Amino acid sequence: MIRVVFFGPVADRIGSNQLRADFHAGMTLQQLRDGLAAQHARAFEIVSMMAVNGEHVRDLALPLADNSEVAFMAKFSGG
Amino acid sequence: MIRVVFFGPVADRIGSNQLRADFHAGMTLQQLRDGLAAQHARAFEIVSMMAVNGEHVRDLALPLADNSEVAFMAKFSGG
Amino acid sequence: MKEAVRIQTEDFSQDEEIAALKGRSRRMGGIGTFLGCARDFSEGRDVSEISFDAYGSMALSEMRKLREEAIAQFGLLDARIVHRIGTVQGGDNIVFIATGAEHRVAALEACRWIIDELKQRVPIWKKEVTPQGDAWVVPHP
Amino acid sequence: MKEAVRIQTEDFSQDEEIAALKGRSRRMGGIGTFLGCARDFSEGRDVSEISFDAYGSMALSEMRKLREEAIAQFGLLDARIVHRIGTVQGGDNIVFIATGAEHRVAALEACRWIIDELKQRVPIWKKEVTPQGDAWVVPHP
Repeated sequence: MIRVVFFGPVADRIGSNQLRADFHAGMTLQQLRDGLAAQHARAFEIVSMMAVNGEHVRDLALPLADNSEVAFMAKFSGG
Repeated sequence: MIRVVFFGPVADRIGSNQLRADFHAGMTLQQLRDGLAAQHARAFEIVSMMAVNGEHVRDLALPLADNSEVAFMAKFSGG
Repeated sequence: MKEAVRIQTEDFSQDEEIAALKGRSRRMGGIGTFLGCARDFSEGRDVSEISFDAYGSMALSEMRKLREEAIAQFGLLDARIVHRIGTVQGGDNIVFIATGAEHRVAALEACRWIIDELKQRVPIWKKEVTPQGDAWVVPHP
Repeated sequence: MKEAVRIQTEDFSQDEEIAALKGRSRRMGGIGTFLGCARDFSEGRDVSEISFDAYGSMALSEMRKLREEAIAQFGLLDARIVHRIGTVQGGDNIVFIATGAEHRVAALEACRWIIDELKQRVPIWKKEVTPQGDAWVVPHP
Protein backbone atom coordinates (compact mmCIF):
# COMPACT_ATOMS: atom_id res chain seq x y z
CA MET A 1 0.00 0.00 0.00
CA ILE A 2 1.25 3.53 -0.86
CA ARG A 3 0.04 6.48 1.20
CA VAL A 4 -0.46 9.46 -1.10
CA VAL A 5 -0.72 12.84 0.63
CA PHE A 6 -1.97 16.20 -0.64
CA PHE A 7 -1.78 19.72 0.75
CA GLY A 8 -3.12 23.20 0.12
CA PRO A 9 -4.31 23.85 -3.43
CA VAL A 10 -3.88 20.22 -4.58
CA ALA A 11 -5.82 18.86 -1.60
CA ASP A 12 -8.61 21.37 -2.35
CA ARG A 13 -8.89 20.16 -5.94
CA ILE A 14 -8.73 16.47 -4.97
CA GLY A 15 -11.24 17.07 -2.17
CA SER A 16 -9.07 15.09 0.25
CA ASN A 17 -5.75 15.16 2.11
CA GLN A 18 -4.81 11.59 1.41
CA LEU A 19 -5.51 8.50 -0.65
CA ARG A 20 -4.24 4.95 -0.61
CA ALA A 21 -2.92 3.28 -3.76
CA ASP A 22 -2.22 -0.41 -4.19
CA PHE A 23 1.44 -1.31 -4.30
CA HIS A 24 2.83 -3.74 -6.85
CA ALA A 25 6.39 -4.96 -7.29
CA GLY A 26 8.48 -2.76 -9.61
CA MET A 27 6.05 0.14 -9.27
CA THR A 28 7.57 3.52 -10.24
CA LEU A 29 6.62 7.04 -9.25
CA GLN A 30 5.62 7.60 -12.90
CA GLN A 31 3.08 4.76 -12.76
CA LEU A 32 1.59 6.03 -9.51
CA ARG A 33 1.37 9.54 -10.86
CA ASP A 34 -0.17 8.51 -14.18
CA GLY A 35 -2.87 6.49 -12.44
CA LEU A 36 -3.78 9.34 -10.07
CA ALA A 37 -3.55 12.05 -12.74
CA ALA A 38 -6.05 10.17 -14.92
CA GLN A 39 -8.58 10.25 -12.08
CA HIS A 40 -7.76 13.76 -10.78
CA ALA A 41 -6.78 15.71 -13.87
CA ARG A 42 -7.64 19.19 -12.46
CA ALA A 43 -5.55 18.64 -9.35
CA PHE A 44 -2.56 17.29 -11.24
CA GLU A 45 -2.54 20.34 -13.57
CA ILE A 46 -0.96 22.28 -10.72
CA VAL A 47 1.36 19.55 -9.39
CA SER A 48 4.96 20.62 -9.88
CA MET A 49 6.78 19.13 -6.89
CA MET A 50 6.99 15.56 -5.60
CA ALA A 51 8.34 13.97 -2.46
CA VAL A 52 8.82 10.36 -1.38
CA ASN A 53 9.05 9.76 2.36
CA GLY A 54 9.57 13.47 2.94
CA GLU A 55 12.43 13.91 0.47
CA HIS A 56 12.27 15.94 -2.73
CA VAL A 57 12.20 13.71 -5.83
CA ARG A 58 12.41 14.80 -9.45
CA ASP A 59 13.06 11.49 -11.17
CA LEU A 60 9.74 9.88 -12.15
CA ALA A 61 11.58 6.62 -12.89
CA LEU A 62 12.17 6.16 -9.14
CA PRO A 63 11.00 2.70 -7.99
CA LEU A 64 8.70 2.90 -4.97
CA ALA A 65 8.96 0.72 -1.89
CA ASP A 66 5.83 -0.69 -0.25
CA ASN A 67 4.46 1.54 2.54
CA SER A 68 6.03 4.67 1.10
CA GLU A 69 4.47 8.08 1.65
CA VAL A 70 4.28 10.03 -1.61
CA ALA A 71 3.32 13.71 -1.91
CA PHE A 72 2.21 15.41 -5.13
CA MET A 73 2.44 19.14 -4.48
CA ALA A 74 1.74 22.52 -6.06
CA LYS A 75 4.52 25.11 -6.14
CA PHE A 76 5.28 26.21 -2.58
CA SER A 77 4.19 29.64 -1.42
CA GLY A 78 5.47 29.77 2.15
CA GLY A 79 7.82 32.37 3.56
CA MET B 1 37.70 82.57 13.36
CA ILE B 2 37.48 78.94 12.22
CA ARG B 3 36.52 76.27 14.73
CA VAL B 4 38.49 73.10 14.00
CA VAL B 5 37.16 69.92 15.58
CA PHE B 6 38.79 66.52 16.11
CA PHE B 7 37.43 63.13 17.15
CA GLY B 8 38.61 59.67 18.13
CA PRO B 9 42.09 58.74 16.91
CA VAL B 10 42.88 62.20 15.52
CA ALA B 11 41.82 63.95 18.75
CA ASP B 12 44.03 61.51 20.69
CA ARG B 13 47.06 62.39 18.57
CA ILE B 14 46.35 66.15 18.70
CA GLY B 15 45.69 65.91 22.44
CA SER B 16 42.56 68.02 22.06
CA ASN B 17 39.03 67.97 20.63
CA GLN B 18 39.16 71.41 19.14
CA LEU B 19 41.33 74.33 18.11
CA ARG B 20 40.65 77.79 16.79
CA ALA B 21 42.35 79.10 13.66
CA ASP B 22 42.39 82.71 12.47
CA PHE B 23 40.24 83.39 9.46
CA HIS B 24 41.47 85.51 6.56
CA ALA B 25 39.63 86.50 3.40
CA GLY B 26 40.06 84.00 0.54
CA MET B 27 41.19 81.27 2.91
CA THR B 28 40.87 77.75 1.48
CA LEU B 29 40.52 74.38 3.16
CA GLN B 30 43.98 73.54 1.76
CA GLN B 31 45.58 76.49 3.54
CA LEU B 32 43.92 75.61 6.83
CA ARG B 33 44.98 72.01 6.49
CA ASP B 34 48.57 72.79 5.54
CA GLY B 35 48.97 75.09 8.55
CA LEU B 36 47.59 72.53 10.98
CA ALA B 37 49.38 69.56 9.42
CA ALA B 38 52.73 71.35 9.84
CA GLN B 39 52.10 71.66 13.61
CA HIS B 40 50.43 68.25 14.10
CA ALA B 41 52.13 65.98 11.59
CA ARG B 42 51.43 62.71 13.46
CA ALA B 43 47.72 63.44 13.73
CA PHE B 44 47.37 64.45 10.10
CA GLU B 45 49.03 61.23 8.91
CA ILE B 46 45.73 59.47 9.63
CA VAL B 47 43.38 62.21 8.38
CA SER B 48 41.47 60.92 5.38
CA MET B 49 38.06 62.60 5.67
CA MET B 50 37.10 66.24 5.99
CA ALA B 51 33.86 68.05 6.71
CA VAL B 52 32.88 71.73 6.66
CA ASN B 53 29.84 72.66 8.73
CA GLY B 54 28.90 69.02 9.05
CA GLU B 55 29.04 68.22 5.32
CA HIS B 56 31.55 65.90 3.68
CA VAL B 57 34.10 67.82 1.60
CA ARG B 58 36.72 66.40 -0.73
CA ASP B 59 37.81 69.49 -2.62
CA LEU B 60 40.70 71.14 -0.79
CA ALA B 61 40.29 74.22 -3.01
CA LEU B 62 37.01 75.00 -1.18
CA PRO B 63 37.00 78.59 0.11
CA LEU B 64 36.08 78.80 3.80
CA ALA B 65 33.61 81.26 5.28
CA ASP B 66 34.33 82.95 8.59
CA ASN B 67 32.92 81.08 11.62
CA SER B 68 32.93 77.73 9.81
CA GLU B 69 33.34 74.48 11.70
CA VAL B 70 35.91 72.26 10.03
CA ALA B 71 36.60 68.61 10.94
CA PHE B 72 39.71 66.66 9.98
CA MET B 73 38.90 63.02 10.56
CA ALA B 74 40.42 59.53 10.44
CA LYS B 75 38.64 56.83 8.48
CA PHE B 76 35.34 56.03 10.17
CA SER B 77 34.96 52.77 12.08
CA GLY B 78 31.37 52.92 13.31
CA GLY B 79 28.68 50.37 12.59
CA MET C 1 15.69 27.44 25.21
CA LYS C 2 13.45 27.15 22.15
CA GLU C 3 14.61 25.05 19.18
CA ALA C 4 16.56 26.94 16.49
CA VAL C 5 14.16 25.68 13.78
CA ARG C 6 10.42 25.69 14.43
CA ILE C 7 7.00 25.59 12.81
CA GLN C 8 4.37 26.99 15.14
CA THR C 9 0.98 28.67 15.22
CA GLU C 10 1.90 31.22 17.89
CA ASP C 11 3.79 34.47 17.29
CA PHE C 12 7.47 34.86 18.22
CA SER C 13 9.62 37.61 19.72
CA GLN C 14 12.61 38.87 17.77
CA ASP C 15 14.32 39.97 20.97
CA GLU C 16 14.02 36.43 22.31
CA GLU C 17 15.25 34.83 19.08
CA ILE C 18 18.21 37.20 18.85
CA ALA C 19 19.11 36.61 22.50
CA ALA C 20 19.09 32.85 21.82
CA LEU C 21 21.22 33.34 18.70
CA LYS C 22 23.74 35.55 20.48
CA GLY C 23 23.93 33.04 23.30
CA ARG C 24 25.77 30.69 20.95
CA SER C 25 28.91 32.79 20.53
CA ARG C 26 30.52 35.98 21.76
CA ARG C 27 32.40 36.27 18.48
CA MET C 28 29.23 37.30 16.64
CA GLY C 29 29.82 40.71 15.10
CA GLY C 30 26.95 40.77 12.62
CA ILE C 31 23.40 39.44 12.71
CA GLY C 32 21.09 39.57 9.71
CA THR C 33 17.40 38.94 9.99
CA PHE C 34 14.49 38.66 7.60
CA LEU C 35 10.93 38.97 8.82
CA GLY C 36 8.10 38.16 6.43
CA CYS C 37 4.70 39.65 7.34
CA ALA C 38 1.15 39.39 6.10
CA ARG C 39 0.27 42.34 3.89
CA ASP C 40 -3.34 43.47 3.96
CA PHE C 41 -3.24 44.21 0.24
CA SER C 42 -1.88 41.93 -2.47
CA GLU C 43 -2.22 41.81 -6.25
CA GLY C 44 -4.77 44.62 -6.14
CA ARG C 45 -7.08 43.00 -3.59
CA ASP C 46 -7.67 43.59 0.11
CA VAL C 47 -6.55 40.60 2.16
CA SER C 48 -8.33 40.08 5.47
CA GLU C 49 -6.31 37.08 6.59
CA ILE C 50 -3.86 34.46 5.42
CA SER C 51 -4.09 30.79 6.27
CA PHE C 52 -1.38 28.20 5.81
CA ASP C 53 -1.21 24.55 4.98
CA ALA C 54 2.06 22.66 5.42
CA TYR C 55 3.54 19.22 4.92
CA GLY C 56 4.69 19.58 8.50
CA SER C 57 7.28 16.81 8.90
CA MET C 58 8.93 17.51 5.55
CA ALA C 59 8.81 21.29 6.04
CA LEU C 60 10.59 21.01 9.38
CA SER C 61 13.19 18.64 8.00
CA GLU C 62 13.84 20.91 4.98
CA MET C 63 14.16 23.94 7.26
CA ARG C 64 16.68 22.07 9.44
CA LYS C 65 18.70 21.15 6.34
CA LEU C 66 18.59 24.77 5.17
CA ARG C 67 19.96 25.95 8.50
CA GLU C 68 22.78 23.41 8.43
CA GLU C 69 23.66 24.14 4.82
CA ALA C 70 23.71 27.90 5.48
CA ILE C 71 25.94 27.48 8.54
CA ALA C 72 28.42 25.38 6.52
CA GLN C 73 28.28 27.41 3.31
CA PHE C 74 28.57 30.90 4.83
CA GLY C 75 30.62 30.02 7.91
CA LEU C 76 27.89 31.18 10.27
CA LEU C 77 28.21 30.94 14.04
CA ASP C 78 24.49 30.15 14.28
CA ALA C 79 21.14 30.55 12.51
CA ARG C 80 17.45 30.31 13.41
CA ILE C 81 14.35 29.79 11.26
CA VAL C 82 10.77 30.08 12.52
CA HIS C 83 7.66 29.74 10.33
CA ARG C 84 4.09 30.23 11.51
CA ILE C 85 1.17 28.18 10.29
CA GLY C 86 -2.54 28.40 11.06
CA THR C 87 -4.23 31.72 10.32
CA VAL C 88 -2.72 35.20 10.58
CA GLN C 89 -4.12 38.72 10.14
CA GLY C 90 -2.77 41.65 8.11
CA GLY C 91 0.46 42.93 9.66
CA ASP C 92 1.15 39.68 11.55
CA ASN C 93 4.51 37.92 11.45
CA ILE C 94 4.82 34.88 9.17
CA VAL C 95 8.47 33.86 8.94
CA PHE C 96 11.65 34.84 10.75
CA ILE C 97 15.23 34.07 9.81
CA ALA C 98 18.26 35.14 11.82
CA THR C 99 21.89 34.55 10.87
CA GLY C 100 24.91 35.34 13.02
CA ALA C 101 28.50 35.54 11.83
CA GLU C 102 31.76 37.16 12.81
CA HIS C 103 31.32 39.72 10.05
CA ARG C 104 28.33 41.32 8.40
CA VAL C 105 28.75 40.12 4.81
CA ALA C 106 28.38 36.43 5.67
CA ALA C 107 25.39 37.12 7.93
CA LEU C 108 23.54 39.24 5.37
CA GLU C 109 24.25 36.96 2.42
CA ALA C 110 23.22 33.85 4.35
CA CYS C 111 19.98 35.50 5.43
CA ARG C 112 19.12 36.32 1.82
CA TRP C 113 20.06 32.79 0.71
CA ILE C 114 17.93 31.10 3.37
CA ILE C 115 14.72 33.00 2.57
CA ASP C 116 15.22 32.45 -1.19
CA GLU C 117 15.82 28.71 -0.67
CA LEU C 118 13.02 28.38 1.86
CA LYS C 119 10.54 29.62 -0.72
CA GLN C 120 11.81 27.01 -3.21
CA ARG C 121 12.23 24.02 -0.93
CA VAL C 122 9.91 24.14 2.06
CA PRO C 123 6.42 22.65 1.49
CA ILE C 124 4.14 25.35 2.89
CA TRP C 125 1.22 26.97 1.07
CA LYS C 126 -0.48 30.30 1.69
CA LYS C 127 -4.16 31.05 1.09
CA GLU C 128 -5.32 34.65 0.99
CA VAL C 129 -8.77 35.26 2.40
CA THR C 130 -10.31 38.30 0.70
CA PRO C 131 -13.81 39.84 0.56
CA GLN C 132 -13.99 38.38 -2.99
CA GLY C 133 -13.26 34.85 -1.73
CA ASP C 134 -10.26 32.70 -0.85
CA ALA C 135 -7.36 32.00 -3.19
CA TRP C 136 -4.18 29.95 -2.85
CA VAL C 137 -1.18 32.13 -3.61
CA VAL C 138 0.54 31.29 -6.86
CA PRO C 139 4.21 32.22 -6.48
CA HIS C 140 5.82 34.24 -9.23
CA PRO C 141 8.37 32.28 -11.26
CA MET D 1 7.12 56.90 19.34
CA LYS D 2 10.90 57.01 19.18
CA GLU D 3 12.58 58.76 16.25
CA ALA D 4 13.39 56.55 13.25
CA VAL D 5 17.06 57.64 13.32
CA ARG D 6 18.87 57.91 16.64
CA ILE D 7 22.28 57.99 18.31
CA GLN D 8 22.03 56.93 21.94
CA THR D 9 24.01 55.41 24.79
CA GLU D 10 21.22 53.08 25.93
CA ASP D 11 20.38 49.72 24.40
CA PHE D 12 17.34 49.25 22.15
CA SER D 13 14.70 46.56 21.65
CA GLN D 14 14.32 44.99 18.25
CA ASP D 15 10.70 44.12 18.98
CA GLU D 16 9.99 47.79 19.70
CA GLU D 17 11.82 49.00 16.60
CA ILE D 18 10.06 46.49 14.36
CA ALA D 19 6.68 47.38 15.85
CA ALA D 20 7.39 51.06 15.10
CA LEU D 21 8.48 50.17 11.56
CA LYS D 22 5.41 48.03 10.89
CA GLY D 23 3.18 50.77 12.27
CA ARG D 24 3.97 52.81 9.17
CA SER D 25 2.28 50.54 6.65
CA ARG D 26 0.17 47.41 6.45
CA ARG D 27 1.55 46.73 2.99
CA MET D 28 4.91 45.69 4.40
CA GLY D 29 5.60 42.12 3.32
CA GLY D 30 9.32 41.97 4.05
CA ILE D 31 11.53 43.46 6.75
CA GLY D 32 15.30 43.16 6.69
CA THR D 33 17.42 43.98 9.71
CA PHE D 34 21.10 44.16 10.48
CA LEU D 35 22.36 44.13 14.04
CA GLY D 36 26.01 44.84 14.71
CA CYS D 37 27.35 43.59 18.05
CA ALA D 38 30.56 43.91 20.03
CA ARG D 39 32.71 40.80 19.63
CA ASP D 40 34.84 39.85 22.59
CA PHE D 41 37.66 38.77 20.28
CA SER D 42 39.04 40.74 17.33
CA GLU D 43 42.21 40.51 15.24
CA GLY D 44 43.56 37.83 17.55
CA ARG D 45 43.09 39.78 20.80
CA ASP D 46 40.53 39.57 23.59
CA VAL D 47 38.38 42.70 23.70
CA SER D 48 36.93 43.59 27.09
CA GLU D 49 34.92 46.60 25.93
CA ILE D 50 34.43 48.98 23.05
CA SER D 51 34.07 52.72 23.41
CA PHE D 52 32.85 55.13 20.76
CA ASP D 53 33.55 58.68 19.77
CA ALA D 54 31.26 60.44 17.30
CA TYR D 55 30.86 63.75 15.53
CA GLY D 56 27.35 63.68 16.87
CA SER D 57 25.55 66.35 14.86
CA MET D 58 27.10 65.26 11.55
CA ALA D 59 26.63 61.55 12.31
CA LEU D 60 22.92 62.07 12.95
CA SER D 61 22.47 64.16 9.85
CA GLU D 62 24.34 61.59 7.70
CA MET D 63 22.23 58.78 9.14
CA ARG D 64 19.05 60.72 8.34
CA LYS D 65 20.24 61.26 4.76
CA LEU D 66 21.06 57.55 4.47
CA ARG D 67 17.54 56.63 5.57
CA GLU D 68 15.95 59.01 3.09
CA GLU D 69 18.19 57.90 0.23
CA ALA D 70 17.49 54.23 0.95
CA ILE D 71 13.73 54.83 1.05
CA ALA D 72 13.85 56.62 -2.32
CA GLN D 73 16.36 54.30 -4.00
CA PHE D 74 14.84 50.96 -2.97
CA GLY D 75 11.20 52.06 -2.75
CA LEU D 76 11.00 51.23 0.96
CA LEU D 77 7.88 51.81 3.01
CA ASP D 78 10.03 52.79 5.99
CA ALA D 79 13.49 52.38 7.54
CA ARG D 80 15.08 52.89 10.96
CA ILE D 81 18.72 53.33 12.01
CA VAL D 82 19.95 53.32 15.62
CA HIS D 83 23.62 53.61 16.64
CA ARG D 84 24.89 53.39 20.20
CA ILE D 85 27.77 55.45 21.56
CA GLY D 86 29.48 55.47 24.94
CA THR D 87 30.95 52.17 26.10
CA VAL D 88 29.65 48.67 25.41
CA GLN D 89 30.72 45.19 26.57
CA GLY D 90 31.32 42.03 24.54
CA GLY D 91 28.05 40.75 23.10
CA ASP D 92 26.29 44.12 23.42
CA ASN D 93 24.36 45.71 20.58
CA ILE D 94 26.05 48.51 18.64
CA VAL D 95 24.03 49.34 15.55
CA PHE D 96 20.58 48.39 14.29
CA ILE D 97 19.13 48.89 10.83
CA ALA D 98 15.63 47.88 9.80
CA THR D 99 14.13 48.22 6.34
CA GLY D 100 10.53 47.50 5.38
CA ALA D 101 9.22 47.03 1.85
CA GLU D 102 6.34 45.35 0.05
CA HIS D 103 8.67 42.56 -1.06
CA ARG D 104 11.75 40.94 0.41
CA VAL D 105 14.34 41.78 -2.25
CA ALA D 106 14.05 45.55 -1.77
CA ALA D 107 14.13 45.22 2.02
CA LEU D 108 17.19 42.96 2.08
CA GLU D 109 19.15 44.91 -0.52
CA ALA D 110 18.41 48.23 1.20
CA CYS D 111 19.53 46.84 4.56
CA ARG D 112 22.84 45.74 3.08
CA TRP D 113 23.27 49.10 1.32
CA ILE D 114 22.59 51.12 4.48
CA ILE D 115 25.13 49.31 6.65
CA ASP D 116 27.77 49.47 3.89
CA GLU D 117 27.18 53.21 3.38
CA LEU D 118 26.96 53.91 7.11
CA LYS D 119 30.46 52.56 7.56
CA GLN D 120 31.72 54.86 4.79
CA ARG D 121 29.81 58.03 5.57
CA VAL D 122 28.92 58.29 9.26
CA PRO D 123 31.60 59.90 11.48
CA ILE D 124 31.81 57.44 14.37
CA TRP D 125 34.98 55.80 15.70
CA LYS D 126 35.41 52.61 17.70
CA LYS D 127 38.12 51.99 20.28
CA GLU D 128 38.79 48.44 21.47
CA VAL D 129 39.81 48.13 25.09
CA THR D 130 41.98 45.01 25.52
CA PRO D 131 44.19 43.63 28.31
CA GLN D 132 47.13 44.78 26.13
CA GLY D 133 45.83 48.36 26.00
CA ASP D 134 43.38 50.45 23.99
CA ALA D 135 43.43 50.80 20.22
CA TRP D 136 41.28 52.72 17.76
CA VAL D 137 39.91 50.35 15.14
CA VAL D 138 41.41 50.81 11.70
CA PRO D 139 38.79 49.73 9.17
CA HIS D 140 39.85 47.41 6.40
CA PRO D 141 39.87 49.01 2.96
